[in-house]
Amino acid sequence: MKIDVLYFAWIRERIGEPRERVDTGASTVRGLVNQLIARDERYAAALSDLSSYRVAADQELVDFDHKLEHVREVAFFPPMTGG
Amino acid sequence: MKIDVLYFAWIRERIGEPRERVDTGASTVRGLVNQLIARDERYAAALSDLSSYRVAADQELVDFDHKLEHVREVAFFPPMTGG
Amino acid sequence: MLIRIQPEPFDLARLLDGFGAGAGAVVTFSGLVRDDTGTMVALELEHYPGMTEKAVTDIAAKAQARWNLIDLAVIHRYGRLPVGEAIMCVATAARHRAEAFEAAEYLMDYLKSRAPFWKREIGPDGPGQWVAAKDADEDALSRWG
Amino acid sequence: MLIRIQPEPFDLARLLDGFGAGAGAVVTFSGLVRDDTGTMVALELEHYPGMTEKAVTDIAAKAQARWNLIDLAVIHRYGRLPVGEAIMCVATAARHRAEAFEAAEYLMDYLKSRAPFWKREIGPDGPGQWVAAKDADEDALSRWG
Repeated sequence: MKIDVLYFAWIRERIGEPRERVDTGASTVRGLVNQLIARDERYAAALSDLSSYRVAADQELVDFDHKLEHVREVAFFPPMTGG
Repeated sequence: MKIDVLYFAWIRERIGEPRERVDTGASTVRGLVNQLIARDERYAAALSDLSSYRVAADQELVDFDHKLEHVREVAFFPPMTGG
Repeated sequence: MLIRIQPEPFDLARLLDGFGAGAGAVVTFSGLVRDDTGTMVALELEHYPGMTEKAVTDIAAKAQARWNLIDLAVIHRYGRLPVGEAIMCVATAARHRAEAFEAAEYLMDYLKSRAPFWKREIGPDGPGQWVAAKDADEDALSRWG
Repeated sequence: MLIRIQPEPFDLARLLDGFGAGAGAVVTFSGLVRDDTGTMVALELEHYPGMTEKAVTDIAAKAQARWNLIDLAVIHRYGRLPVGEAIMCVATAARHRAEAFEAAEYLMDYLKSRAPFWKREIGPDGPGQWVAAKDADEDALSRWG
């Protein structure tokens, strides 16, 4: 299964890319995070502390147990600072 | 002692005048109110129900026990509806 | 601090031009003449010249001190105000949004019940009912201690 | 309901022209770029195109339904915003003041913590710190149930 993975703000900077296409067998967001962290230390530095960032699946905020079935786009980003 | 007495909104309408100069020996607002009510039924209709209106002495909201010594202007009016 | 008590219409846009320089948050409130019954043509606002200016200035000074506002404006009209026109406005500027919102609400709560204005509905045949003060408006003051 | 996510400056005065016809109360909030340190030249706002529009529309629709608003507008900018410029604004129109104030505060609380924008300070030598989200902003959401 191929998923578009997007990164924003300091997560984007640590990983060095704004987006990529990831081939994954993970069934949940948490599984995808673990797969990315295992790649190299850039991902580990960006994504290891789950409490420091948020996740959206197909542009809706979700938690780490969210199922990836039918999901086409996952985004990782810091807590928002709008307004 | 002569005091300028002002009336606003429906109190002004019931009494029929926006202001008058009143010669009074009353020591408090309550005494002035009683003096006015005793004059005739226009004043009684406007001022008998103390809970229905407010009083200002020299342009500051006061209660009925407020002393009239040194006061030059007393105003009677309904609860405000600004804003 | 700008305070104006006037019969003329005002231009909120012009008021806001340059308002709150250095602030992070600007809140405005405008009160408009609303026709709930479909038979009102205007509101007539009577006021107490002299006391009005004192009362509004006093309310504004308290808000400015309590929230350390960067800027503050109050414009309140009197006289005959057609349906749809603005009756009054307040504007507050502060570093953060909570201060600007709270100060604007405080100003509105006090202007409503402590500024000497009285509203009367004007219908097609002339003056109608005086608008009665609401218990809820008096009660709203208690939240400010 | 007007919602705009754009890099360009906006004109609040033009937005308010005719806004809230039939309402009794109009509230606006504007958020401005504030320089607390004296060394900031701008804020850079990154956002999540696509999700931003959805999130803001969703927040606005919830406010509109909850307070039965007569009118509502949200404009939020992104990109490089110099000190002193407006970052965003909301406007709400309702029959009474409490509804207009509450809806504006609700919009601000949710835009702050649920709209996908991220702010970074830009100093004279280029990009500096990302602005950290505040616990108080997240906590503010709890008052809306």
